[in-house]
Amino acid sequence: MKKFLVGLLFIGLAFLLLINFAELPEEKLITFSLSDYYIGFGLEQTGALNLVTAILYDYRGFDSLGESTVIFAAVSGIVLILSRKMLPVSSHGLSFIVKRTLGILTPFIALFSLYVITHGHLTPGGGFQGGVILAAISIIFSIVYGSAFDYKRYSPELKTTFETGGALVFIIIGGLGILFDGFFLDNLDFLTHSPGTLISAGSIPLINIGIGFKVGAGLAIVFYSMIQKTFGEEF
Amino acid sequence: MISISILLLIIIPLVVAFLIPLLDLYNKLLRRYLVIIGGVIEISISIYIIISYFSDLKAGKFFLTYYLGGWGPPFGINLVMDSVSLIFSSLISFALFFIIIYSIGFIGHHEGKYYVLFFLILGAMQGAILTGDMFNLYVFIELLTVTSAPLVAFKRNKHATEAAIKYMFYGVIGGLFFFVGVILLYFNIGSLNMAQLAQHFAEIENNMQLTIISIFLIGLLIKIGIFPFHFWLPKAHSACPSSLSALLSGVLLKVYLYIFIRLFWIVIGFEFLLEFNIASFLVYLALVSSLFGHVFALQASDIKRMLAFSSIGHIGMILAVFLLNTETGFYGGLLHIISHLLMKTGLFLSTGYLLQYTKSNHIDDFAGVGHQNKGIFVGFILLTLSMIGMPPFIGFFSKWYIIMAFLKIQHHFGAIVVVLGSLSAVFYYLRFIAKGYEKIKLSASDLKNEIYNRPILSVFYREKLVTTVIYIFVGMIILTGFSFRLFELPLQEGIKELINPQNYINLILGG
Amino acid sequence: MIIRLTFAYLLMIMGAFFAIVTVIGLIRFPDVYTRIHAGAVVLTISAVLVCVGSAIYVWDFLLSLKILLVGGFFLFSNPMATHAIAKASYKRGIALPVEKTIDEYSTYLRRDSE
Amino acid sequence: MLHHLVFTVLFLLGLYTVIYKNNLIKMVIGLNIMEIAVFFWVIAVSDTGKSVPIYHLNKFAASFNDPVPQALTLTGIIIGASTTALLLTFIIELNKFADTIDSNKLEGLNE
Amino acid sequence: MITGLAIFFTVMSMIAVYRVIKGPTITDRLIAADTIGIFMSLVMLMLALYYDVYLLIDIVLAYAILLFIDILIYAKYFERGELYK
Amino acid sequence: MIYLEYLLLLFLIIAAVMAVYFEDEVISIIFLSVVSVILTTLYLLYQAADVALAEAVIGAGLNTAIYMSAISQIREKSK
Amino acid sequence: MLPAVTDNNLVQIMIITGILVTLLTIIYAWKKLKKNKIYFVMLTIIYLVSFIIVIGTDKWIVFLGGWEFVTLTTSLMFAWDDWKLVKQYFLIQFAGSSILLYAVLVIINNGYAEVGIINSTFLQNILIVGLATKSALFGFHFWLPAIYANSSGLVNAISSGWVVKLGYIILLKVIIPEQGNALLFYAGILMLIYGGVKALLEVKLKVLMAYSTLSQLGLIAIGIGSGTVYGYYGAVLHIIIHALTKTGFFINLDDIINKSGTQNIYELAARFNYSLFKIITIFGFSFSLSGVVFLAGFNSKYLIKNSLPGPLLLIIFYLGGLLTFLYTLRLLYWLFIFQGKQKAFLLRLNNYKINFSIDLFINIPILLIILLLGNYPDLLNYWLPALDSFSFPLGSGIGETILYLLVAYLILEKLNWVRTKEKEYLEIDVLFNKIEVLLNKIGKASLKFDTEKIVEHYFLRGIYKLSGKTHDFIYRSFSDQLSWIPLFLALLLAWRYLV
Amino acid sequence: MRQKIYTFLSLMIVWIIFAGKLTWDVFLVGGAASLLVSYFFSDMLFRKMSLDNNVFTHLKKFCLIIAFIPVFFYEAFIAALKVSRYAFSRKLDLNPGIIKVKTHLIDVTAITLLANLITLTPGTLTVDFDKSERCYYIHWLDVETKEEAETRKALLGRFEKWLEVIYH
Repeated sequence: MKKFLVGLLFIGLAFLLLINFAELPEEKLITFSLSDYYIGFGLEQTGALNLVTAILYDYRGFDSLGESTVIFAAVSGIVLILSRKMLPVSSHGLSFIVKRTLGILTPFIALFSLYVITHGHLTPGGGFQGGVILAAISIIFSIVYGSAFDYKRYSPELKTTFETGGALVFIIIGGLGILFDGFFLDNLDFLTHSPGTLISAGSIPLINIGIGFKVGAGLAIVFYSMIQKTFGEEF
Repeated sequence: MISISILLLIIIPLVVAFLIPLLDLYNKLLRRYLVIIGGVIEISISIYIIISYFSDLKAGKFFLTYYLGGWGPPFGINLVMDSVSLIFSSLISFALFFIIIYSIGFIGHHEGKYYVLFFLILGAMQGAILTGDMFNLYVFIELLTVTSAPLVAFKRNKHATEAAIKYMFYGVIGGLFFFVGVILLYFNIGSLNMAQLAQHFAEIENNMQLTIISIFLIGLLIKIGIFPFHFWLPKAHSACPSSLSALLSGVLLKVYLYIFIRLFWIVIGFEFLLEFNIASFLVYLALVSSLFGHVFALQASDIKRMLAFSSIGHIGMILAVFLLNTETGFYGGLLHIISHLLMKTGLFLSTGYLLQYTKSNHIDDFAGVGHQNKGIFVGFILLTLSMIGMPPFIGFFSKWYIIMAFLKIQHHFGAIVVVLGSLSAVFYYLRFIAKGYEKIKLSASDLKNEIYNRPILSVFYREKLVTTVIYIFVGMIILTGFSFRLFELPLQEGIKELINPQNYINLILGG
Repeated sequence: MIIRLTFAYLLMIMGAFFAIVTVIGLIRFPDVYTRIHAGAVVLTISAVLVCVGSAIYVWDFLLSLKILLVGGFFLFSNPMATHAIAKASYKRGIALPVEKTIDEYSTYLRRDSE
Repeated sequence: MLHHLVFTVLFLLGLYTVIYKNNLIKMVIGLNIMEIAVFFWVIAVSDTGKSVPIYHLNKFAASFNDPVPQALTLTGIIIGASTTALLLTFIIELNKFADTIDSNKLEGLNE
Repeated sequence: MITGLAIFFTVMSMIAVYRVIKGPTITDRLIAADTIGIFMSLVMLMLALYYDVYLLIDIVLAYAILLFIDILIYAKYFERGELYK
Repeated sequence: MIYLEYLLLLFLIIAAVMAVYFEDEVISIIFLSVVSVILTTLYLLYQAADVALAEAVIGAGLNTAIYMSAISQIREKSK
Repeated sequence: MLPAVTDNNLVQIMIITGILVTLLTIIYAWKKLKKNKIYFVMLTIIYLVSFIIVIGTDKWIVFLGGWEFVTLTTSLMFAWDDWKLVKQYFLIQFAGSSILLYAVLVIINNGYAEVGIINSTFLQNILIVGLATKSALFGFHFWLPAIYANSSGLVNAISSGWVVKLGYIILLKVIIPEQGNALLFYAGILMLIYGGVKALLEVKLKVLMAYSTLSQLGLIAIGIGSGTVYGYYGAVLHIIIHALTKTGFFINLDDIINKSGTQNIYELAARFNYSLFKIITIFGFSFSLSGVVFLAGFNSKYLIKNSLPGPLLLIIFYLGGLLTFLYTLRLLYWLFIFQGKQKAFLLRLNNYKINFSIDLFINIPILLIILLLGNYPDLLNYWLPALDSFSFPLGSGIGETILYLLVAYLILEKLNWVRTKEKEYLEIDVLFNKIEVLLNKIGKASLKFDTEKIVEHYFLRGIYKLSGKTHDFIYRSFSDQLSWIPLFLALLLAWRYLV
Repeated sequence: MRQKIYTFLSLMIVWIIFAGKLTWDVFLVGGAASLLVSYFFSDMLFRKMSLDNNVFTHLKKFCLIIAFIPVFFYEAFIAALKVSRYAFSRKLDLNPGIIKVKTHLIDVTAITLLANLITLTPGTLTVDFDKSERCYYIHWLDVETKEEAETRKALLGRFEKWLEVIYH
């Protein structure tokens, strides 16, 4: 009986959702809407070829600040929840065939992540995506070489420094915006060379780099905390 | 008027939060100074705003704005502070400053992460209040969820973790609905700026309007904790450390209420709720929620849970009185928001202090607390008296105006619910007060156990700190009780804004 | 031009053919390890072929190199992943080969455990 | 219409999973599916058949898809990922105390 | 041709889903999922060619990298039963 | 191209249903990553490159890592 | 027509009486209390100030606030007896306050922005219902005996002597003397009879006095509600007189109970060594209460009697008066005259001591006032201007009194001075118990009711259990809780078809 | 140091491929990025190089590797065709099994590469490598023989020789 009612509810809900959402209009009400503005003036105002990046880090840079703060908060939360006394670490990892192959691949993956980060304003991607790939390297280390390796090479302190440093870079660049152009997160136009080059789009690449390192370090911390085997902590 | 100070209200906490981990790597003792400096800066900015723009406020044209990235209102994100936001923002600065000081005496472990998350919550709350952009609001709402959830699980036991999981599930679903709502607004209108959305909302097709309203309603009702979605609230608010319960129950709920007000009075426009007959339904829903909150509070044997349930009751009441959409209703609602903020925060803080000396939050362990901490318990009693609406405290006056608002439009059910609410409040508070004054005889083993359970951090100076904060709150409720007309000016301005949203639109879009 | 495109298509079609082989192998072969042969190894060839085909299709030096890089990455990563999985599932006994087959590895593992 | 249908099905599938599955990890997966549904819907609806909103080699004509929903969705995806991580952390923690992730066996969740 | 290939690979991966659903052991499913992943990345490649937006190839590369890491994570999990050691 | 979209949508739904259907979490997560691949492809089809990259990176890569670490901890404990 | 009492005068006389009564209580408290007496005095002063504010103000909000303060302070006074009583008393009083708050707000919303005459029967009735709990109107009086039975006479004196009257004082200000209020009137009659009967059958001294208070309050209610100036004046006078008398009464009884250690009136006589002066005092108070001529009680009763419109009501009133006589005489009998194994009290009377504080500072003034007002009611002319226009027929009063005494004596003789068993339960408790059993049908088996825990049990446990049931009903499993979301979503999305 | 320089150069090449153009800013940023990566990961790409080898040797190695690729691919292609024969055959007539094959290679990278190559050749799959006995455990789709020399020839074949030449 309950199952039947639930089924009925969900079928009805599906029907209602479909009806309600299908009325979505094709055209927007405002004739010169947000997107028209961004598409029309995005390149000349920000200098970023990638309009999504232009929106994310320039027009709506504050959103991105909030968003990176979300990641920062999540990382802090996870570390808070999972911080415990550690077991003595033993490093095994996978077979040495995998280790060696990955040794060859890892620099290129890192390079690729840097590529994604620095080309945020030209190609798809940006700080967040590149940062996740950067974090993937740390994940690889933990997985393949064992977490001790990861711990030894890139200590949590280093990661924390990178994380907070990245976040602060964002805010510092925003503050520079006040200094040079009068508004927080204002695009630093003097950094622009010419559209299409790497050194263009004002402060967008810099913010991207900051966020990239922040996200990379943050997610690495997250993964490292989540896999570590721990004792309970008395307090 | 463009003013950078309202940006600093958001940025300063974020900077402090980002700096704390760096500072921790260097020296852990510096952290406390940083934290206090952050709080002081925050509150002084609030005071600065009030003082320097007081003439504007008096003239009824208080309006501050800031363009992020230098992009003007329809195309960029802008921060807005009008009278309503001023009230909320400065109240939050005030309350959180004292909670920070309280925390220094209260939180014993993992202080670094605690303050990081705490300052992030502060920044997110200020952001959610000050932003003038719909999607930015969503980001801040999510930030609130993500920051508060780990703190809910801060105690790291089964109960707290369950609470955090429940909180997260509800929070994420609510946030998702809010996201859908924002996107729907964007698809229909083509803008994300609140003023522009408000300008064009009436032109949307009728059915679509209803859909948007429904989606937003679900999202926000989950966040506020109105009856069918309140299940996460008591558990989450009771599981975390008391300083945080005070924040969640005393302050955060008001932020969500503010968002509700902002959304349904300024962006969407209340006339649509009336047009679709949703308003009266919502009034009844909120009232039922309030009733349930009080009824559940009656049976709660865990004091913090009881306080959380009482929060449900009060928030439902405030929501209902706002939804009446009358001037008295706004006045009563806003006043009660202020009073409930002060009272609940103070109550949770004093409860936290009292519970330091008990084994658990259960009522049986509460016995004899009043004899152990006489001063604080008196403060606790005064706060509860304000809560149930005793005269010299502010609780009475706000309750007075709320009932007045209900009766003014002959909404007797609402008035009765409010009366019943404060009536049941007497029942559930008295249970604990009577328990607290119960004489108990401790056996030797009990005594040992108690000393063991007593937190080590209750060193003398910290205890003083905690006590002082509680007395400040008690003093505030008495002070504001005698002079609740202090808020008259911003309240009246705020009410004007709520009644006439067109003013807000004109100020932002400059038309 | 036409020759280049034809060559590119040819390579792609070969890749597609091996894709069919992959899927059939995946569906038909009897046990895990044989399926790995089809599902991972032939697949790599298929993917690389398609990538090479695309590179020729694009015919722009750096871009083609980039696509080849993708192919190269497949070439490098896939066998290793396959190897890792095969080893892991054998070691933990998640999937052991059928009884009758020749199995010298089990003796090694047994010796190792002693 | 098709996009709406897929959105509805996925969204309700996710909601169903969140509500009626007992395994907490499955519930998180349900949340993920709900998020996926919403993001998919946003992108699908905002697709007008024009080009990627990036000025690239041979597409200088400004005939781009609406970049705003993409930016918003991007933000949403990242926020979703962090919430998922946080939720899973809580589940790990809960499992340490309760030895189960079955929501039926966790009485505390019902309170 | 490009379209055809894209559809072809999609169909192939849809057939491969059978193994993910059916697969008696987890390894089967994993291998099939890997197959699907690579097929889909080929589809992405085809799409990049189809739209003449070669920037999209980055996405294929990124996906390939992360797919590979995924597989390694699974392998580690199967081999050790945990991810820490 | 429209047929490709239909196929992918069908595929998406199948994968999502399967992700819910199986009781074993690992299988669910495998399916979830499959869903995420399909979604990436769909985003590319809808000309949303940035979102596609984010989905690929987070949905396929990061999510699996996080989920697997959670599961490994949980299974470890229950053993 | 007779000139009505102005508000100002009324307030003045009430304030004077209040101060007097409170002063008397403070004196007793100073003597009696062992510890924290300074706090008690402070509390009493706060109470008095807020009381005066309540009477004097014409702002509803101040009025309510002041009243809440009166409630708070008086309930805190119970703390010297038992914290549990504080809780119970506060609960009940606050419940009353809440209803009152509601009533007052309804009144304000109907245009009566200030405390004053309300020219609408409906609103008056709402106010009366609002005041009911606080003023122990019939039906809402249940707390009175239960609380009094367990508390000390000190607080009883304050509560019964003055706090309970507060509601009636307000009603005096609100109700138009010429119109009256039927609801109040009939409630008064019921209270008079009911209180009398209950008092007659009661064994416990405090409870007896509580019921006596109830019946006297009934008289006041009749006076106010009758709608004549006679009644009005009678009510004012009776409030004053009853306040004084009851205060004195309770203080004396408290002394007696403390020294004898029992409340049972059948046993009291044997355990207490009365002084002459005490006997005179108690006799005086009792007779004043029952309206013996030359004592103040007679005058007020006479005025109220004159206000009654019809013969039927007059008979009922006489019956009420008779009941008063009956229970006072019975009380006096069992206290002083009953011989039993002991000698009669007159024979034992060899104690002529005057208790320094009680007798000198409390009993003598009260007795004096009673006597003065009984013989020269015009003394209050300044405040009650029309008082001298009434002619108080003291002559016929003698006859009436004698008749009353005679009849009462005969009846009591016949009934063997109404020796009832000490009841285990108050009547109202049985009612509660029944409700409780009804409630418990949902839950567990019935619980026995403890007299002392009347409020505790009914209000707290019952509500606690009920709310627990509700809680369990709403709070089901996690999935059920979550499934509200699709349900609500469906409701809202289908809204356009539903509305 | 040399290790780092080699790493830097190869990273730079790949960076240019990634960037897709040859302008000064690409070099600038790419140089910075490559420096960063080679600072962190230089010991991973090339294992400790003996200093006595001069640059020419390394160049030769590189050329050999490049030359090796088509050879390998041809082999792999042929093997794949073999497997597809199994896939399409009406009746599956497989004889799978895991066998042990010894190798002469010493260098770790060479062993790894050989293992990968074996895996890449359809029909064979490296399951494990025994370090003490220096032998591969290989899953063979259709075991033809269990004799040592035969299997070596069938499985390792030419690859081993190539790798021996490269990593002598």
